[in-house]
Amino acid sequence: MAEHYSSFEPKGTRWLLQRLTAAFLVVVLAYHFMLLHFINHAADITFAGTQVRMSQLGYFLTMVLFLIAGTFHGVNGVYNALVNQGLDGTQKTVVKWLLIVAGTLLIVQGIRVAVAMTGLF
Amino acid sequence: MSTQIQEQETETETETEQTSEHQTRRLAEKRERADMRERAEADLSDADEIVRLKIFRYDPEVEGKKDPRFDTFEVPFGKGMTVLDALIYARDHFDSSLTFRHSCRQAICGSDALFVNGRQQLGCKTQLSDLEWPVRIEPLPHAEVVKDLVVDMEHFYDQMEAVEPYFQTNELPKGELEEQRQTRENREKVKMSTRCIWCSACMSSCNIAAGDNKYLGPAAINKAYRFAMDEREGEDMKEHRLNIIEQEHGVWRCQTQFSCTVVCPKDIPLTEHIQELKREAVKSNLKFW
Amino acid sequence: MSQSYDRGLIEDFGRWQEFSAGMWAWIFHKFTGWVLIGYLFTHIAVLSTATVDGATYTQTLQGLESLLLVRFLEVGLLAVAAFHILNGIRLLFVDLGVGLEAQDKAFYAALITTAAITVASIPTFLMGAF
Amino acid sequence: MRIHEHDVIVVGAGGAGLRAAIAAHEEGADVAMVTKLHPVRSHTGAAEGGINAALRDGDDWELHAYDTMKGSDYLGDAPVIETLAQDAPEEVIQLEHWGMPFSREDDGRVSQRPFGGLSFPRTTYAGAETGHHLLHTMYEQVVKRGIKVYDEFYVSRLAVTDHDDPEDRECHGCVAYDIKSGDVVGFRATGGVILATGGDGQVFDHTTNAVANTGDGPAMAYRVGVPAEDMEFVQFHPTTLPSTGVLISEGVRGEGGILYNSKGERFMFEYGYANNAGELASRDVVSRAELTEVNNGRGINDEYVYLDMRHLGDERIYDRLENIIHLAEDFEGVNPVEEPMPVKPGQHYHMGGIETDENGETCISGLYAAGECACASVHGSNRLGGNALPELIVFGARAGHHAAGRDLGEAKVQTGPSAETEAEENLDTPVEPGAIDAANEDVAADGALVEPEEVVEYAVEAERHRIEDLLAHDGTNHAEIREDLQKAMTENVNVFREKEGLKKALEVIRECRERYQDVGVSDPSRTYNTDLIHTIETRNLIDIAETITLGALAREEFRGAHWRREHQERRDDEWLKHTMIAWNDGSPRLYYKPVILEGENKTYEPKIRSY
Ligand SMILES: Cc1cc2nc3c(=O)[nH]c(=O)nc-3n(C[C@H](O)[C@H](O)[C@H](O)COP(=O)(O)OP(=O)(O)OC[C@H]3O[C@@H](n4cnc5c(N)ncnc54)[C@H](O)[C@@H]3O)c2cc1C
Ligand code: HEM
Ligand code: SF4
Ligand code: F3S
Ligand code: FES
Repeated sequence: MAEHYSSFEPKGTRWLLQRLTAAFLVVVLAYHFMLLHFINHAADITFAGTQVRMSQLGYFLTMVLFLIAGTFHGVNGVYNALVNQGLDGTQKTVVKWLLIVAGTLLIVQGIRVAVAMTGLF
Repeated sequence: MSTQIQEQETETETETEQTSEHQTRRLAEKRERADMRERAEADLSDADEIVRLKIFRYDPEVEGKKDPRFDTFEVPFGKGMTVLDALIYARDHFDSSLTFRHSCRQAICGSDALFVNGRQQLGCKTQLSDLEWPVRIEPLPHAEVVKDLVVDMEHFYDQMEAVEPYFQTNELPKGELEEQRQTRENREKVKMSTRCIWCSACMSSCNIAAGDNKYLGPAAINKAYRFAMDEREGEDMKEHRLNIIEQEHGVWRCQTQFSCTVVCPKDIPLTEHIQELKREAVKSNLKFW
Repeated sequence: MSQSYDRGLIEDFGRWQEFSAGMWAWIFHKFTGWVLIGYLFTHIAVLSTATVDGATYTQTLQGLESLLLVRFLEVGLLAVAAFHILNGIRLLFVDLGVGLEAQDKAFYAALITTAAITVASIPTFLMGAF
Repeated sequence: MRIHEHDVIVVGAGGAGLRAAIAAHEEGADVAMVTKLHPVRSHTGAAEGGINAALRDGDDWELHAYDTMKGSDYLGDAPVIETLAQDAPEEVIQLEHWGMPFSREDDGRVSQRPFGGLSFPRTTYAGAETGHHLLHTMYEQVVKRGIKVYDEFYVSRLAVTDHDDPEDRECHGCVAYDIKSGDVVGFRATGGVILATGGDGQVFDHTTNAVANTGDGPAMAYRVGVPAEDMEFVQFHPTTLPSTGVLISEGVRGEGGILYNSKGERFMFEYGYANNAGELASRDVVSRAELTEVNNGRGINDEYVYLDMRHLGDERIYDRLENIIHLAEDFEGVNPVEEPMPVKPGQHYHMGGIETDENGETCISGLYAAGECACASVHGSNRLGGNALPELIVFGARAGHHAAGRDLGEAKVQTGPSAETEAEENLDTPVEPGAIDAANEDVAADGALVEPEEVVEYAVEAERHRIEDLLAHDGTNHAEIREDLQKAMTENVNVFREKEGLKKALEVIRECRERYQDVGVSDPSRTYNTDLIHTIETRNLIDIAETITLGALAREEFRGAHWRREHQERRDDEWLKHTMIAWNDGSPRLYYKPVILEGENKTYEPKIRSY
């Protein structure tokens, strides 16, 4: 039996955010790759270099935003993928919360790392 | 208001009867088939070309067909012959138990969507000359097989009916014999979406529908589109329509795979319609925020 | 009388061969998306060495970079990211309802461009690895 | 025994059935539809042209009625025709209110266009797929109302009491075979059973009708005692694709398409079939011309002629006739921009059918019929384009309302054997028509069955036996019989009819009956046994074919779609009457009843039909 729609919840929010983060990521990811693989070769990365970049507020904020956007985009993408495959019921709830926790941890840890990279604290 | 009384006795009776008669019947069947072959062979000899069909066979209650298999049929080919023509020929000349749905023979009843050479298409609308031979014919994927090429359509119908597939409005004109006005542009806008013949080819081709049984599927969403975009229903109703397709297993499940659009025998731009509804939904949600 | 038979392999056989462009795009996008999110987690883990001290960070990174395998993986990552980005752009266009008729061509273009970017970047990535 | 009970049972879910069910529901009845195809698969979906209704200033129902009467060649009944013309506007607007996507004018109103035989452009349409939209719009309303649909249930027998005189009989339900599970199921109707089973084109081997159009309704009604009316009137369409019967619309000839024979001659002129109108002559003239060419060895592959539109130029073709390109390519494998299209005449519509009055009721109380399977009669000897779809909704609705108890007033049309005014005494048939063993197997013969429950139970039991027998018996394959029957009908009872041919057909039909005695179903399965269904249908085809041929043999004149080589004129003095055939418990009897030409405000005077 087909499920009739039940409670109103704009599912479109996550869909829209997925697109918006994607648009943002295109730019930043391209920049990130350019900067850390082509301008500065990955092999030559040192903490000192990182620290110089991270100490600029603009760059710092961009990277944090990059992290948040990337995490949301990735985690939400994974969640959607699983729901698309018919994940349902309790399993779905469990997976949802697992992903939220993992995503949050990633962001928290990422920010800690970023802060450490500034070398200011 | 229906009385359903199962009659136990007759049922068991017929069952035992069937097994005991089975042998004789199958032998007779064989003889009959040999007869039919003979007649068909006469036809074959003057046909220039023979098309070989590999047809999926399965019947849950007939010995020897319980395990699905492919049967090969050789059918004389003539210009203009369709997959459905070939199936009918095979059934009427070789094996009358070959089972498939068909009716109109002109791509309007939507009953003969089949999986032909790995693609969902209407048997009656597919020229044999456009296909690679031998032609492999299977029932629609992602649907339960009832028998041979017949699949259970209930699930598809349920999905179609879940989107309130009927015109609703609060603003009918008052006057006698007064019709609702609709602009030509608006009719043009919904035109393609109204052409759906419920064949379920799109649903069968969609990977998402295959993975998520509750997904409304392209045809049902298209049906919702047909009404949501019809200006005669009015703004309130559009809001309501968007709520329907915004459900958990509605438009957001679509991953723009386009296979529905590719297979639709009525050339309905399904993906485009789904995408437009997504945008409409986002727009109306933005209004709320 | 629902004794329906699960067609299993019979059904799957021959299905993927006939996938259309949009379906392949979906599969590749999914695959690359998963690789990328997997990488993001690993990436942060590696970078976490920065919380210990600068030297460990530099050492870890340069240690990894000196491994040929890592260099190859990086090329792979670029390929994956390039495809995901390019196809992501394709999908964004599809979402906006732009150029739907050319969606299959856009997919092929994304594939070819990905290949080109990947090949072109090999020298940069492998520089100094040998 | 499974017996479902409802107030009204509608058999068939095409345009007529759906409208009837909605009407009964409007009336507050508990209604259920029983149909062998899912509703949206019905052949109403194939109609392209449009729906006639007098909607606009300058037009009125009387003009519509007049056109229809004239088109019918004065064999339609005036009260029925006038009902059609009066009710059609309201019904069409109703469809519009249900959301049907009609084509529109600039001011947003429903478009109308001219159609053959109409004095005013009153044909409303929805693109080139009017029937599809009509069917789907009404099915949507059925879904909305939650009307129960038993889909893929094949109705194979009516449950009728066992009185001697058909006019005393009552219908209490029907029996259906559940195609998916193989159960034989009873349906008890307290209000009435409405037959809406559509056309019977499968009687011929070449038709625009669907494979499912096997005349089940008329055959069942006929066998329980309802007379078959005007069965000889079958409409043929001159341009259908040879391999499938798909219709190539008159539009091609209208735009300037040309018909050629195998010698490349433009035969409509070359052989003087229609020196003025040429390709644009009326349907029957063109059909006969094509067949004459083929019979005289000037056909292609001894089967068809060419319809050529290449000279119109790509631009014009793509602009006006694009859908024709798709039809020819998809169904015939021919690209009409590069080569001519093969065409031949095909059966298209059956004017005759189950005798009913203007409320859809037959002479058996509780048994109704509407749509193409019925003959009220609106179309008389020839149907005008665009008049069948309004018939579905107008008479579907009336039958539904009446069965659910609404008072529609006394019917003006008399039904049943008592309406007879003249018997056919000297019909010269080469063989006895009717059942082989004259015994009536369709009603219990002892006259004892009158209680509603018993009647239904008996019918279920009888049907179960018949099906068991068919399944257990290994005999002739029905497909052989069907093929021979169809061939004989096309050869002898199509647009060309002559005495000898008709007699020949009766002989073949008799042979088919005899062979049918030994028919068997070789598929032993209970699940989705189409072999069984087609076998039962073949029996119906035989009965219908026989009535068509008998009627054609009896009617010694040329009227409307009925042409006789020996009788090239319309003979109003003698033949202004309906041909009726009663099954008469197995030994068919022909008789006549008068045509009603007295309308509400005027009497229609037969005139020579010329346009
Ligand atoms: C190609 C084509 C074009 C046409 N164009 C026009 C046009 O432009 N304008 C116009 O006015 N008319 C047109 N007509 C005529 C018109 O479409 C038909 O007369 C009309 O649609 C018949 O409708 P119906 O409801 O009587 O039957 P159908 O739509 O044929 O429905 C029959 C129903 O009965 C059911 N049924 C049959 N037998 C059984 C059984 N034994 N048990 C259970 N259910 C059964 C079927 O499942 C089906 O649901 C056209 C016809 C054709 C073939
Ligand atoms: C840090 C980088 C990125 C990560 C980790 C990432 C991860 C993912 C993941 C896991 C998915 C879900 C795929 C699935 O299984 O369906 C996804 C989907 C998507 N990604 Fe990315 N992605 C990244 C960058 C990008 C970029 C730069 C774009 C550029 C446009 C993009 C566009 C998309 C889009 C549009 C989808 C949605 C597909 C859909 O649901 O229809 N992604 N991404
Ligand atoms: S949308 Fe197209 S493919 Fe899908 S059911 Fe309708 S007609 Fe068939
Ligand atoms: S195939 Fe499926 S994913 Fe969307 S575009 Fe069509 S519904
Ligand atoms: S037979 Fe009706 S769609 Fe093919």
